[in-house]
Amino acid sequence: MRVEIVTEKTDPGFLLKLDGEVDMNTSPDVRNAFAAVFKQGIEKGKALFVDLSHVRYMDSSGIATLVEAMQACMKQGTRLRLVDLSPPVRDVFELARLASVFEIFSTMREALTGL
Amino acid sequence: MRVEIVTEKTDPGFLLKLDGEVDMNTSPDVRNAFAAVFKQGIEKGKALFVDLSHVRYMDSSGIATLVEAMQACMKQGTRLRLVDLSPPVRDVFELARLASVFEIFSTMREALTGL
Amino acid sequence: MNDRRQMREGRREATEVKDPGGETVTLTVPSHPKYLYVVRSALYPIARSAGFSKQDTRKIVLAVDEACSNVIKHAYEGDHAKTIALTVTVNGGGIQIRIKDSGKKVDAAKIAPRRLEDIRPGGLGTHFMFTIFDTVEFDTSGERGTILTLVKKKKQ
Amino acid sequence: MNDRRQMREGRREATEVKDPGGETVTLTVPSHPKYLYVVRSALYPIARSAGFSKQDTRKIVLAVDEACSNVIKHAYEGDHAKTIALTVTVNGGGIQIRIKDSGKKVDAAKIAPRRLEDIRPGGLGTHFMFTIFDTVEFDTSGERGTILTLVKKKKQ
Ligand SMILES: Nc1ncnc2c1ncn2[C@@H]1O[C@H](COP(=O)(O)OP(=O)(O)O)[C@@H](O)[C@H]1O
Ligand SMILES: Nc1ncnc2c1ncn2[C@@H]1O[C@H](COP(=O)(O)OP(=O)(O)O)[C@@H](O)[C@H]1O
Repeated sequence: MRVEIVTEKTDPGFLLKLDGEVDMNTSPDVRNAFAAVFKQGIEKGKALFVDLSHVRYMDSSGIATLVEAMQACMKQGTRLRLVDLSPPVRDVFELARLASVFEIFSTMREALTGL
Repeated sequence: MRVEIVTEKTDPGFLLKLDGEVDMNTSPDVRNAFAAVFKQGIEKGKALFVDLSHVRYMDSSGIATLVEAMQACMKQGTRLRLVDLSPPVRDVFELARLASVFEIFSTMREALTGL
Repeated sequence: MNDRRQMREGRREATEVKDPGGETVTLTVPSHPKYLYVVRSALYPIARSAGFSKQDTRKIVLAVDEACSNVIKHAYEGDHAKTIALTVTVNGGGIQIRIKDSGKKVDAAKIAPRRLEDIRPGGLGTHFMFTIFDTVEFDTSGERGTILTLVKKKKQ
Repeated sequence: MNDRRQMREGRREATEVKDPGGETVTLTVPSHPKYLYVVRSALYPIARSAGFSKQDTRKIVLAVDEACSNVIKHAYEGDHAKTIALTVTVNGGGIQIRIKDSGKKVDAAKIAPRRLEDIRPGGLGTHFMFTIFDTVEFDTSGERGTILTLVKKKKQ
Protein backbone atom coordinates (compact mmCIF):
# COMPACT_ATOMS: atom_id res chain seq x y z
CA MET A 1 0.00 0.00 0.00
CA ARG A 2 3.00 2.25 0.22
CA VAL A 3 5.96 2.94 -1.94
CA GLU A 4 9.45 3.21 -0.53
CA ILE A 5 11.93 5.30 -2.45
CA VAL A 6 15.68 5.20 -1.99
CA THR A 7 17.73 7.82 -3.85
CA GLU A 8 21.46 7.19 -4.32
CA LYS A 9 23.96 9.60 -5.81
CA THR A 10 26.45 7.43 -7.66
CA ASP A 11 29.26 7.98 -10.12
CA PRO A 12 27.14 7.59 -13.28
CA GLY A 13 24.39 9.85 -11.91
CA PHE A 14 21.38 9.33 -9.67
CA LEU A 15 19.68 6.00 -8.92
CA LEU A 16 16.11 5.89 -7.65
CA LYS A 17 14.92 2.54 -6.33
CA LEU A 18 11.16 2.13 -5.99
CA ASP A 19 9.68 -0.57 -3.78
CA GLY A 20 5.93 -1.11 -3.46
CA GLU A 21 2.83 0.03 -5.28
CA VAL A 22 2.70 3.17 -7.43
CA ASP A 23 -0.87 4.39 -7.78
CA MET A 24 -2.85 7.61 -7.46
CA ASN A 25 -2.21 7.49 -3.71
CA THR A 26 1.56 7.01 -3.80
CA SER A 27 2.70 8.57 -7.09
CA PRO A 28 2.93 12.03 -5.48
CA ASP A 29 5.71 10.57 -3.29
CA VAL A 30 7.54 9.38 -6.40
CA ARG A 31 7.04 12.77 -8.06
CA ASN A 32 8.53 14.46 -4.99
CA ALA A 33 11.56 12.17 -5.07
CA PHE A 34 12.17 13.07 -8.73
CA ALA A 35 11.73 16.78 -7.93
CA ALA A 36 14.38 16.52 -5.22
CA VAL A 37 16.83 15.04 -7.73
CA PHE A 38 16.14 17.70 -10.35
CA LYS A 39 16.55 20.39 -7.71
CA GLN A 40 20.06 19.13 -6.99
CA GLY A 41 20.63 18.93 -10.74
CA ILE A 42 22.16 16.14 -12.78
CA GLU A 43 25.59 16.88 -14.28
CA LYS A 44 26.08 16.68 -18.03
CA GLY A 45 27.00 13.22 -19.18
CA LYS A 46 25.35 11.63 -16.17
CA ALA A 47 21.93 9.98 -16.15
CA LEU A 48 18.96 9.30 -13.92
CA PHE A 49 18.38 5.58 -13.37
CA VAL A 50 15.16 4.18 -11.97
CA ASP A 51 15.18 0.64 -10.62
CA LEU A 52 11.68 -0.81 -11.09
CA SER A 53 12.40 -4.40 -10.04
CA HIS A 54 10.48 -4.12 -6.76
CA VAL A 55 7.42 -2.33 -8.07
CA ARG A 56 4.51 -4.68 -7.40
CA TYR A 57 1.94 -2.42 -9.04
CA MET A 58 1.91 0.60 -11.33
CA ASP A 59 -1.03 2.42 -12.89
CA SER A 60 -1.33 5.37 -15.26
CA SER A 61 -0.46 7.84 -12.52
CA GLY A 62 2.89 6.07 -12.15
CA ILE A 63 3.39 6.15 -15.92
CA ALA A 64 2.55 9.86 -15.93
CA THR A 65 5.18 10.43 -13.25
CA LEU A 66 7.82 8.64 -15.34
CA VAL A 67 6.84 10.57 -18.51
CA GLU A 68 7.19 13.84 -16.60
CA ALA A 69 10.60 12.76 -15.28
CA MET A 70 11.72 11.92 -18.81
CA GLN A 71 10.63 15.34 -20.04
CA ALA A 72 12.46 17.02 -17.15
CA CYS A 73 15.60 15.02 -18.00
CA MET A 74 15.39 16.12 -21.64
CA LYS A 75 15.17 19.75 -20.52
CA GLN A 76 18.27 19.31 -18.36
CA GLY A 77 20.07 17.58 -21.23
CA THR A 78 20.38 14.28 -19.37
CA ARG A 79 18.77 10.90 -19.82
CA LEU A 80 16.24 8.81 -17.93
CA ARG A 81 17.02 5.09 -17.93
CA LEU A 82 14.58 2.52 -16.56
CA VAL A 83 16.11 -0.65 -15.17
CA ASP A 84 14.79 -4.15 -14.47
CA LEU A 85 11.03 -3.76 -14.93
CA SER A 86 8.96 -6.09 -12.75
CA PRO A 87 6.18 -8.11 -14.46
CA PRO A 88 3.39 -5.72 -13.37
CA VAL A 89 5.38 -2.77 -14.73
CA ARG A 90 6.03 -4.63 -17.98
CA ASP A 91 2.28 -5.29 -18.30
CA VAL A 92 1.35 -1.65 -17.94
CA PHE A 93 4.14 -0.50 -20.29
CA GLU A 94 2.93 -2.94 -22.89
CA LEU A 95 -0.67 -1.81 -22.54
CA ALA A 96 0.44 1.80 -22.87
CA ARG A 97 2.80 0.86 -25.74
CA LEU A 98 5.50 2.84 -24.01
CA ALA A 99 8.33 0.37 -24.46
CA SER A 100 9.72 2.38 -27.38
CA VAL A 101 9.36 5.74 -25.67
CA PHE A 102 11.64 5.00 -22.73
CA GLU A 103 15.19 3.71 -22.57
CA ILE A 104 14.73 0.36 -20.84
CA PHE A 105 17.45 -2.02 -19.63
CA SER A 106 17.38 -5.46 -18.03
CA THR A 107 20.26 -4.82 -15.65
CA MET A 108 22.09 -1.88 -14.16
CA ARG A 109 25.23 -3.11 -15.90
CA GLU A 110 23.60 -2.73 -19.31
CA ALA A 111 22.04 0.58 -18.33
CA LEU A 112 25.53 1.97 -17.76
CA THR A 113 26.71 1.39 -21.34
CA GLY A 114 26.67 4.02 -24.08
CA LEU A 115 26.06 7.07 -21.98
CA MET B 1 -5.94 -18.52 -1.83
CA ARG B 2 -4.85 -22.10 -2.30
CA VAL B 3 -2.61 -24.43 -0.46
CA GLU B 4 -0.08 -26.62 -2.23
CA ILE B 5 0.94 -29.81 -0.52
CA VAL B 6 3.99 -31.87 -1.38
CA THR B 7 4.36 -35.24 0.32
CA GLU B 8 7.81 -36.87 0.35
CA LYS B 9 8.62 -40.32 1.65
CA THR B 10 12.08 -40.02 3.13
CA ASP B 11 14.32 -42.16 5.28
CA PRO B 12 13.17 -40.74 8.62
CA GLY B 13 9.50 -40.98 7.66
CA PHE B 14 7.09 -38.75 5.75
CA LEU B 15 7.54 -35.05 5.08
CA LEU B 16 4.55 -32.86 4.20
CA LYS B 17 5.37 -29.38 2.92
CA LEU B 18 2.51 -26.89 2.97
CA ASP B 19 2.63 -23.76 0.85
CA GLY B 20 -0.16 -21.17 0.91
CA GLU B 21 -3.13 -20.39 3.10
CA VAL B 22 -4.80 -22.96 5.35
CA ASP B 23 -8.37 -21.91 6.13
CA MET B 24 -11.87 -23.41 6.12
CA ASN B 25 -11.67 -23.56 2.32
CA THR B 26 -8.32 -25.32 1.99
CA SER B 27 -7.94 -27.35 5.19
CA PRO B 28 -9.91 -30.27 3.68
CA ASP B 29 -7.04 -30.59 1.17
CA VAL B 30 -4.54 -30.77 4.02
CA ARG B 31 -6.71 -33.32 5.83
CA ASN B 32 -6.79 -35.46 2.67
CA ALA B 33 -3.01 -35.30 2.34
CA PHE B 34 -2.64 -36.53 5.93
CA ALA B 35 -5.19 -39.27 5.32
CA ALA B 36 -3.18 -40.50 2.32
CA VAL B 37 -0.07 -40.78 4.50
CA PHE B 38 -1.89 -42.65 7.26
CA LYS B 39 -3.37 -44.99 4.69
CA GLN B 40 0.14 -45.94 3.55
CA GLY B 41 1.10 -46.22 7.20
CA ILE B 42 4.17 -44.90 8.98
CA GLU B 43 6.68 -47.50 10.11
CA LYS B 44 7.61 -47.77 13.76
CA GLY B 45 10.47 -45.48 14.71
CA LYS B 46 9.72 -43.15 11.84
CA ALA B 47 7.86 -39.85 12.13
CA LEU B 48 5.60 -37.50 10.22
CA PHE B 49 7.21 -34.10 9.63
CA VAL B 50 5.23 -31.06 8.55
CA ASP B 51 7.14 -28.11 7.08
CA LEU B 52 5.16 -24.94 7.88
CA SER B 53 7.69 -22.39 6.64
CA HIS B 54 5.63 -21.41 3.60
CA VAL B 55 2.24 -21.18 5.29
CA ARG B 56 1.16 -17.57 4.86
CA TYR B 57 -2.05 -18.00 6.85
CA MET B 58 -3.57 -20.53 9.22
CA ASP B 59 -6.83 -20.38 11.15
CA SER B 60 -8.51 -22.70 13.64
CA SER B 61 -9.51 -25.14 10.91
CA GLY B 62 -5.80 -25.59 10.11
CA ILE B 63 -5.05 -26.08 13.80
CA ALA B 64 -7.85 -28.63 14.04
CA THR B 65 -6.33 -30.51 11.12
CA LEU B 66 -2.93 -30.63 12.85
CA VAL B 67 -4.49 -31.76 16.14
CA GLU B 68 -6.28 -34.58 14.32
CA ALA B 69 -3.05 -35.59 12.61
CA MET B 70 -1.25 -35.67 15.96
CA GLN B 71 -3.96 -37.88 17.40
CA ALA B 72 -3.75 -40.22 14.41
CA CYS B 73 0.04 -40.40 14.84
CA MET B 74 -0.36 -41.32 18.49
CA LYS B 75 -2.73 -44.11 17.52
CA GLN B 76 -0.19 -45.45 15.01
CA GLY B 77 2.56 -45.16 17.63
CA THR B 78 4.52 -42.57 15.64
CA ARG B 79 5.17 -38.89 16.16
CA LEU B 80 4.11 -35.68 14.49
CA ARG B 81 6.86 -33.08 14.28
CA LEU B 82 6.20 -29.53 13.12
CA VAL B 83 9.11 -27.76 11.46
CA ASP B 84 9.98 -24.10 10.79
CA LEU B 85 6.74 -22.31 11.68
CA SER B 86 6.15 -19.13 9.65
CA PRO B 87 5.24 -15.93 11.58
CA PRO B 88 1.48 -16.26 10.87
CA VAL B 89 1.55 -19.86 12.12
CA ARG B 90 3.51 -18.82 15.21
CA ASP B 91 0.86 -16.14 15.91
CA VAL B 92 -2.03 -18.58 15.78
CA PHE B 93 -0.17 -21.20 17.85
CA GLU B 94 0.54 -18.59 20.48
CA LEU B 95 -3.09 -17.45 20.56
CA ALA B 96 -4.21 -21.06 20.88
CA ARG B 97 -1.44 -21.73 23.44
CA LEU B 98 -0.56 -24.83 21.50
CA ALA B 99 3.20 -24.41 21.54
CA SER B 100 3.48 -26.97 24.37
CA VAL B 101 1.09 -29.47 22.82
CA PHE B 102 3.06 -30.08 19.63
CA GLU B 103 6.66 -31.06 19.06
CA ILE B 104 8.02 -27.99 17.28
CA PHE B 105 11.47 -27.57 15.68
CA SER B 106 13.21 -24.64 14.00
CA THR B 107 14.91 -26.73 11.34
CA MET B 108 14.57 -30.15 9.76
CA ARG B 109 18.02 -30.97 11.09
CA GLU B 110 16.84 -30.48 14.67
CA ALA B 111 13.58 -32.27 13.98
CA LEU B 112 15.56 -35.39 13.08
CA THR B 113 17.23 -35.70 16.47
CA GLY B 114 16.03 -37.94 19.28
CA LEU B 115 13.55 -39.99 17.35
CA MET C 1 -14.02 -15.36 33.01
CA ASN C 2 -13.46 -11.77 32.08
CA ASP C 3 -14.29 -12.53 28.47
CA ARG C 4 -17.84 -13.53 29.21
CA ARG C 5 -18.51 -10.47 31.28
CA GLN C 6 -17.32 -8.27 28.47
CA MET C 7 -19.90 -9.84 26.20
CA ARG C 8 -22.71 -9.46 28.70
CA GLU C 9 -21.85 -5.90 29.58
CA GLY C 10 -21.23 -5.10 25.94
CA ARG C 11 -24.27 -2.87 25.73
CA ARG C 12 -22.70 0.24 27.16
CA GLU C 13 -19.71 -0.08 24.91
CA ALA C 14 -21.97 -0.85 22.01
CA THR C 15 -23.70 2.50 22.24
CA GLU C 16 -20.29 4.12 22.25
CA VAL C 17 -19.45 2.44 18.98
CA LYS C 18 -22.87 2.77 17.33
CA ASP C 19 -21.67 5.67 15.22
CA PRO C 20 -17.93 5.42 15.34
CA GLY C 21 -17.44 8.20 12.78
CA GLY C 22 -14.39 7.79 10.62
CA GLU C 23 -14.25 6.02 7.29
CA THR C 24 -16.37 3.03 6.39
CA VAL C 25 -15.84 0.18 3.96
CA THR C 26 -18.59 -2.34 3.34
CA LEU C 27 -18.00 -5.76 1.84
CA THR C 28 -20.64 -8.38 1.10
CA VAL C 29 -19.61 -11.86 0.03
CA PRO C 30 -21.36 -15.17 -0.63
CA SER C 31 -21.30 -17.58 2.31
CA HIS C 32 -18.80 -19.85 0.57
CA PRO C 33 -15.46 -20.54 2.28
CA LYS C 34 -13.56 -19.51 -0.84
CA TYR C 35 -14.58 -15.91 -0.14
CA LEU C 36 -12.82 -15.93 3.23
CA TYR C 37 -9.66 -15.14 1.31
CA VAL C 38 -11.35 -12.12 -0.28
CA VAL C 39 -12.44 -10.89 3.16
CA ARG C 40 -8.91 -11.30 4.51
CA SER C 41 -7.37 -9.60 1.47
CA ALA C 42 -9.63 -6.56 1.79
CA LEU C 43 -9.36 -6.28 5.57
CA TYR C 44 -5.57 -6.52 5.83
CA PRO C 45 -4.77 -3.17 4.16
CA ILE C 46 -7.60 -1.41 6.00
CA ALA C 47 -6.30 -2.50 9.40
CA ARG C 48 -2.73 -1.69 8.40
CA SER C 49 -3.60 1.80 7.23
CA ALA C 50 -5.61 2.27 10.44
CA GLY C 51 -2.24 2.10 12.14
CA PHE C 52 -2.15 -1.44 13.51
CA SER C 53 1.15 -3.34 13.41
CA LYS C 54 1.61 -6.25 11.03
CA GLN C 55 1.14 -8.71 13.88
CA ASP C 56 -1.97 -7.01 15.27
CA THR C 57 -3.35 -6.80 11.75
CA ARG C 58 -2.77 -10.53 11.23
CA LYS C 59 -4.67 -11.22 14.45
CA ILE C 60 -7.56 -8.92 13.52
CA VAL C 61 -7.80 -10.66 10.15
CA LEU C 62 -7.68 -14.07 11.84
CA ALA C 63 -10.51 -13.28 14.25
CA VAL C 64 -12.73 -11.89 11.49
CA ASP C 65 -12.01 -14.95 9.35
CA GLU C 66 -13.08 -17.12 12.29
CA ALA C 67 -16.28 -15.12 12.77
CA CYS C 68 -17.14 -15.49 9.06
CA SER C 69 -16.31 -19.21 9.14
CA ASN C 70 -18.71 -19.55 12.07
CA VAL C 71 -21.45 -17.79 10.11
CA ILE C 72 -20.99 -20.29 7.28
CA LYS C 73 -20.82 -23.32 9.60
CA HIS C 74 -23.31 -22.47 12.31
CA ALA C 75 -25.64 -19.66 11.21
CA TYR C 76 -26.03 -20.94 7.62
CA GLU C 77 -25.28 -24.59 8.47
CA GLY C 78 -23.12 -24.94 5.38
CA ASP C 79 -25.47 -23.23 2.93
CA HIS C 80 -23.11 -21.44 0.53
CA ALA C 81 -25.79 -19.46 -1.29
CA LYS C 82 -26.38 -16.87 1.45
CA THR C 83 -24.45 -13.67 2.08
CA ILE C 84 -22.19 -12.27 4.77
CA ALA C 85 -22.13 -8.48 5.09
CA LEU C 86 -19.14 -6.80 6.70
CA THR C 87 -18.96 -3.14 7.68
CA VAL C 88 -15.49 -1.96 8.62
CA THR C 89 -15.09 1.43 10.25
CA VAL C 90 -11.78 3.03 11.02
CA ASN C 91 -11.23 6.11 13.10
CA GLY C 92 -8.45 7.60 15.19
CA GLY C 93 -9.33 5.31 18.07
CA GLY C 94 -9.22 1.97 16.30
CA ILE C 95 -11.23 -0.36 14.11
CA GLN C 96 -14.76 -1.71 14.31
CA ILE C 97 -15.97 -4.64 12.24
CA ARG C 98 -19.65 -5.57 12.01
CA ILE C 99 -20.58 -8.95 10.58
CA LYS C 100 -24.21 -9.48 9.64
CA ASP C 101 -25.88 -12.69 8.59
CA SER C 102 -29.47 -13.71 7.98
CA GLY C 103 -29.16 -17.27 9.25
CA LYS C 104 -29.90 -19.08 12.47
CA LYS C 105 -29.42 -16.76 15.42
CA VAL C 106 -26.44 -17.28 17.67
CA ASP C 107 -27.22 -19.02 20.96
CA ALA C 108 -25.21 -16.84 23.34
CA ALA C 109 -24.97 -19.71 25.83
CA LYS C 110 -22.88 -21.63 23.29
CA ILE C 111 -20.40 -18.82 22.83
CA ALA C 112 -18.44 -19.85 25.88
CA PRO C 113 -14.76 -19.79 25.04
CA ARG C 114 -13.76 -23.32 25.92
CA ARG C 115 -10.93 -24.03 28.31
CA LEU C 116 -7.75 -24.18 26.30
CA GLU C 117 -6.42 -27.17 28.22
CA ASP C 118 -9.19 -29.13 26.55
CA ILE C 119 -7.19 -30.15 23.50
CA ARG C 120 -9.54 -31.07 20.70
CA PRO C 121 -10.26 -29.77 17.25
CA GLY C 122 -12.81 -26.93 17.25
CA GLY C 123 -13.90 -24.31 19.73
CA LEU C 124 -10.92 -22.06 19.08
CA GLY C 125 -12.61 -19.48 16.86
CA THR C 126 -14.54 -17.70 19.59
CA HIS C 127 -11.47 -17.87 21.86
CA PHE C 128 -9.49 -15.94 19.23
CA MET C 129 -12.26 -13.35 18.90
CA PHE C 130 -12.39 -12.71 22.64
CA THR C 131 -8.61 -12.62 22.96
CA ILE C 132 -7.99 -10.26 20.07
CA PHE C 133 -10.85 -7.77 20.31
CA ASP C 134 -11.76 -5.37 23.11
CA THR C 135 -15.48 -5.69 22.41
CA VAL C 136 -17.26 -8.80 21.14
CA GLU C 137 -21.00 -8.30 21.02
CA PHE C 138 -23.65 -10.53 19.46
CA ASP C 139 -26.91 -8.77 18.62
CA THR C 140 -29.84 -11.05 17.79
CA SER C 141 -32.55 -8.45 18.29
CA GLY C 142 -33.25 -8.18 14.56
CA GLU C 143 -35.87 -10.24 12.80
CA ARG C 144 -33.37 -12.75 11.49
CA GLY C 145 -29.73 -13.57 11.93
CA THR C 146 -27.04 -12.02 14.04
CA ILE C 147 -24.99 -8.86 13.97
CA LEU C 148 -21.59 -9.41 15.53
CA THR C 149 -19.69 -6.26 16.48
CA LEU C 150 -15.94 -6.49 17.02
CA VAL C 151 -13.96 -3.48 18.21
CA LYS C 152 -10.23 -3.13 18.73
CA LYS C 153 -8.77 0.05 20.12
CA LYS C 154 -5.34 1.25 19.21
CA LYS C 155 -2.72 1.18 21.94
CA GLN C 156 -1.96 4.77 22.90
CA MET D 1 -11.87 3.03 -33.77
CA ASN D 2 -13.33 -0.25 -32.73
CA ASP D 3 -13.26 0.77 -29.09
CA ARG D 4 -15.71 3.61 -29.57
CA ARG D 5 -18.14 1.49 -31.47
CA GLN D 6 -18.13 -1.06 -28.70
CA MET D 7 -19.14 1.63 -26.26
CA ARG D 8 -21.92 2.99 -28.44
CA GLU D 9 -23.31 -0.39 -29.26
CA GLY D 10 -22.91 -1.49 -25.68
CA ARG D 11 -26.64 -1.60 -25.11
CA ARG D 12 -27.26 -4.99 -26.62
CA GLU D 13 -24.40 -6.52 -24.69
CA ALA D 14 -25.51 -4.69 -21.59
CA THR D 15 -28.89 -6.43 -21.53
CA GLU D 16 -27.05 -9.72 -21.83
CA VAL D 17 -25.10 -8.90 -18.69
CA LYS D 18 -27.91 -7.25 -16.71
CA ASP D 19 -28.39 -10.33 -14.61
CA PRO D 20 -25.22 -12.27 -15.06
CA GLY D 21 -26.21 -14.88 -12.46
CA GLY D 22 -23.24 -16.35 -10.63
CA GLU D 23 -21.76 -15.10 -7.39
CA THR D 24 -21.69 -11.46 -6.37
CA VAL D 25 -19.37 -9.51 -4.11
CA THR D 26 -20.10 -5.90 -3.27
CA LEU D 27 -17.51 -3.49 -1.97
CA THR D 28 -18.07 0.14 -1.04
CA VAL D 29 -15.12 2.37 -0.20
CA PRO D 30 -14.59 6.08 0.53
CA SER D 31 -13.47 8.12 -2.48
CA HIS D 32 -9.96 8.49 -1.10
CA PRO D 33 -7.03 7.20 -3.17
CA LYS D 34 -5.75 5.16 -0.23
CA TYR D 35 -8.71 2.82 -0.69
CA LEU D 36 -7.63 1.93 -4.24
CA TYR D 37 -5.30 -0.57 -2.63
CA VAL D 38 -8.23 -2.14 -0.76
CA VAL D 39 -10.18 -2.41 -4.02
CA ARG D 40 -7.22 -4.06 -5.76
CA SER D 41 -6.61 -6.42 -2.83
CA ALA D 42 -10.23 -7.61 -2.82
CA LEU D 43 -10.56 -7.87 -6.60
CA TYR D 44 -7.38 -9.82 -7.27
CA PRO D 45 -8.46 -13.09 -5.58
CA ILE D 46 -11.97 -12.84 -7.04
CA ALA D 47 -10.65 -12.59 -10.60
CA ARG D 48 -8.10 -15.32 -9.96
CA SER D 49 -10.68 -17.72 -8.59
CA ALA D 50 -12.93 -16.85 -11.55
CA GLY D 51 -10.25 -18.59 -13.61
CA PHE D 52 -8.29 -15.68 -15.10
CA SER D 53 -4.52 -16.02 -15.41
CA LYS D 54 -2.24 -13.98 -13.18
CA GLN D 55 -1.52 -11.61 -16.05
CA ASP D 56 -5.16 -11.17 -17.05
CA THR D 57 -6.03 -10.67 -13.38
CA ARG D 58 -3.37 -7.98 -13.06
CA LYS D 59 -4.87 -6.22 -16.08
CA ILE D 60 -8.44 -6.47 -14.78
CA VAL D 61 -7.27 -5.03 -11.46
CA LEU D 62 -5.41 -2.25 -13.27
CA ALA D 63 -8.40 -1.19 -15.33
CA VAL D 64 -10.71 -1.16 -12.31
CA ASP D 65 -8.15 0.86 -10.37
CA GLU D 66 -8.10 3.36 -13.24
CA ALA D 67 -11.89 3.55 -13.31
CA CYS D 68 -11.99 4.22 -9.55
CA SER D 69 -9.20 6.81 -9.85
CA ASN D 70 -11.28 8.55 -12.51
CA VAL D 71 -14.29 8.62 -10.22
CA ILE D 72 -12.19 10.32 -7.53
CA LYS D 73 -10.56 12.77 -9.96
CA HIS D 74 -13.37 13.58 -12.37
CA ALA D 75 -16.75 12.57 -10.92
CA TYR D 76 -15.96 13.74 -7.37
CA GLU D 77 -13.35 16.33 -8.41
CA GLY D 78 -11.06 15.29 -5.58
CA ASP D 79 -13.70 15.14 -2.83
CA HIS D 80 -12.55 12.24 -0.64
CA ALA D 81 -15.69 12.10 1.51
CA LYS D 82 -17.93 10.40 -1.05
CA THR D 83 -18.25 6.69 -1.79
CA ILE D 84 -17.51 4.34 -4.65
CA ALA D 85 -19.66 1.21 -4.84
CA LEU D 86 -18.36 -1.83 -6.70
CA THR D 87 -20.40 -4.89 -7.57
CA VAL D 88 -18.34 -7.80 -8.85
CA THR D 89 -20.13 -10.76 -10.38
CA VAL D 90 -18.43 -13.93 -11.45
CA ASN D 91 -19.97 -16.71 -13.48
CA GLY D 92 -18.77 -19.44 -15.80
CA GLY D 93 -18.48 -16.96 -18.65
CA GLY D 94 -16.29 -14.36 -17.01
CA ILE D 95 -16.37 -11.37 -14.71
CA GLN D 96 -18.50 -8.25 -14.56
CA ILE D 97 -17.59 -5.21 -12.47
CA ARG D 98 -20.02 -2.37 -11.88
CA ILE D 99 -18.70 0.89 -10.47
CA LYS D 100 -21.25 3.36 -9.18
CA ASP D 101 -20.66 6.93 -8.06
CA SER D 102 -22.94 9.81 -7.10
CA GLY D 103 -20.79 12.58 -8.54
CA LYS D 104 -20.69 14.60 -11.73
CA LYS D 105 -21.94 12.51 -14.62
CA VAL D 106 -19.46 11.32 -17.20
CA ASP D 107 -19.44 13.29 -20.43
CA ALA D 108 -19.28 10.43 -22.93
CA ALA D 109 -17.71 12.74 -25.54
CA LYS D 110 -14.64 13.06 -23.30
CA ILE D 111 -14.18 9.31 -23.02
CA ALA D 112 -12.30 9.15 -26.28
CA PRO D 113 -9.30 6.92 -25.84
CA ARG D 114 -6.51 9.25 -26.94
CA ARG D 115 -4.09 8.31 -29.65
CA LEU D 116 -1.20 6.56 -28.01
CA GLU D 117 1.37 8.34 -30.16
CA ASP D 118 0.39 11.47 -28.28
CA ILE D 119 2.94 11.06 -25.48
CA ARG D 120 1.83 13.05 -22.49
CA PRO D 121 0.88 12.29 -18.94
CA GLY D 122 -2.79 11.42 -18.57
CA GLY D 123 -5.46 9.98 -20.82
CA LEU D 124 -4.25 6.40 -20.40
CA GLY D 125 -6.85 5.18 -17.92
CA THR D 126 -9.73 4.92 -20.36
CA HIS D 127 -7.39 3.38 -22.94
CA PHE D 128 -6.59 0.57 -20.50
CA MET D 129 -10.28 0.03 -19.78
CA PHE D 130 -11.17 -0.30 -23.47
CA THR D 131 -8.18 -2.53 -24.18
CA ILE D 132 -8.71 -4.91 -21.28
CA PHE D 133 -12.49 -5.30 -21.14
CA ASP D 134 -14.90 -6.66 -23.74
CA THR D 135 -17.66 -4.31 -22.66
CA VAL D 136 -17.20 -0.78 -21.32
CA GLU D 137 -20.52 0.94 -20.78
CA PHE D 138 -21.23 4.23 -19.02
CA ASP D 139 -24.80 4.63 -17.80
CA THR D 140 -25.78 8.15 -16.74
CA SER D 141 -29.54 7.59 -16.87
CA GLY D 142 -29.88 7.62 -13.07
CA GLU D 143 -30.64 10.75 -11.11
CA ARG D 144 -27.03 11.34 -10.14
CA GLY D 145 -23.66 9.96 -11.00
CA THR D 146 -22.56 7.23 -13.34
CA ILE D 147 -22.70 3.45 -13.37
CA LEU D 148 -19.78 2.01 -15.30
CA THR D 149 -20.14 -1.62 -16.35
CA LEU D 150 -17.01 -3.56 -17.29
CA VAL D 151 -17.24 -7.12 -18.60
CA LYS D 152 -14.46 -9.51 -19.48
CA LYS D 153 -15.24 -12.91 -20.93
CA LYS D 154 -13.04 -15.88 -20.34
CA LYS D 155 -11.15 -17.22 -23.33
CA GLN D 156 -12.66 -20.55 -24.25
N1 LIG E 1 -22.26 -17.32 13.98
C1 LIG E 1 -22.68 -18.30 14.81
N2 LIG E 1 -23.96 -18.71 14.77
C2 LIG E 1 -24.40 -19.70 15.60
N3 LIG E 1 -23.61 -20.32 16.50
C3 LIG E 1 -22.32 -19.97 16.59
C4 LIG E 1 -21.79 -18.94 15.76
N4 LIG E 1 -20.49 -18.79 16.08
C5 LIG E 1 -20.23 -19.69 17.05
N5 LIG E 1 -21.32 -20.40 17.37
C6 LIG E 1 -21.41 -21.47 18.41
O1 LIG E 1 -20.25 -21.35 19.25
C7 LIG E 1 -19.50 -22.57 19.26
C8 LIG E 1 -17.99 -22.26 19.37
O2 LIG E 1 -17.51 -21.64 18.17
P1 LIG E 1 -15.96 -21.69 17.80
O3 LIG E 1 -15.19 -21.30 19.02
O4 LIG E 1 -15.71 -20.85 16.62
O5 LIG E 1 -15.60 -23.20 17.52
P2 LIG E 1 -16.20 -24.19 16.41
O6 LIG E 1 -16.87 -23.36 15.36
O7 LIG E 1 -14.97 -24.87 15.90
O8 LIG E 1 -17.12 -25.09 17.14
C9 LIG E 1 -19.88 -23.26 17.97
O9 LIG E 1 -19.69 -24.66 18.02
C10 LIG E 1 -21.35 -22.85 17.82
O10 LIG E 1 -22.18 -23.67 18.60
N1 LIG F 1 -15.65 8.79 -13.94
C1 LIG F 1 -15.51 9.88 -14.77
N2 LIG F 1 -16.31 10.95 -14.59
C2 LIG F 1 -16.18 12.02 -15.37
N3 LIG F 1 -15.28 12.13 -16.38
C3 LIG F 1 -14.45 11.09 -16.61
C4 LIG F 1 -14.52 9.92 -15.82
N4 LIG F 1 -13.60 9.05 -16.27
C5 LIG F 1 -12.97 9.67 -17.28
N5 LIG F 1 -13.47 10.90 -17.52
C6 LIG F 1 -13.04 11.84 -18.58
O1 LIG F 1 -12.25 11.11 -19.52
C7 LIG F 1 -10.95 11.68 -19.63
C8 LIG F 1 -9.93 10.59 -19.90
O2 LIG F 1 -9.76 9.78 -18.75
P1 LIG F 1 -8.43 8.92 -18.56
O3 LIG F 1 -8.15 8.21 -19.84
O4 LIG F 1 -8.59 8.06 -17.38
O5 LIG F 1 -7.25 9.95 -18.35
P2 LIG F 1 -7.03 11.06 -17.22
O6 LIG F 1 -7.95 10.74 -16.09
O7 LIG F 1 -5.60 10.91 -16.86
O8 LIG F 1 -7.35 12.36 -17.88
C9 LIG F 1 -10.73 12.43 -18.35
O9 LIG F 1 -9.79 13.47 -18.48
C10 LIG F 1 -12.15 12.94 -18.03
O10 LIG F 1 -12.44 14.12 -18.76
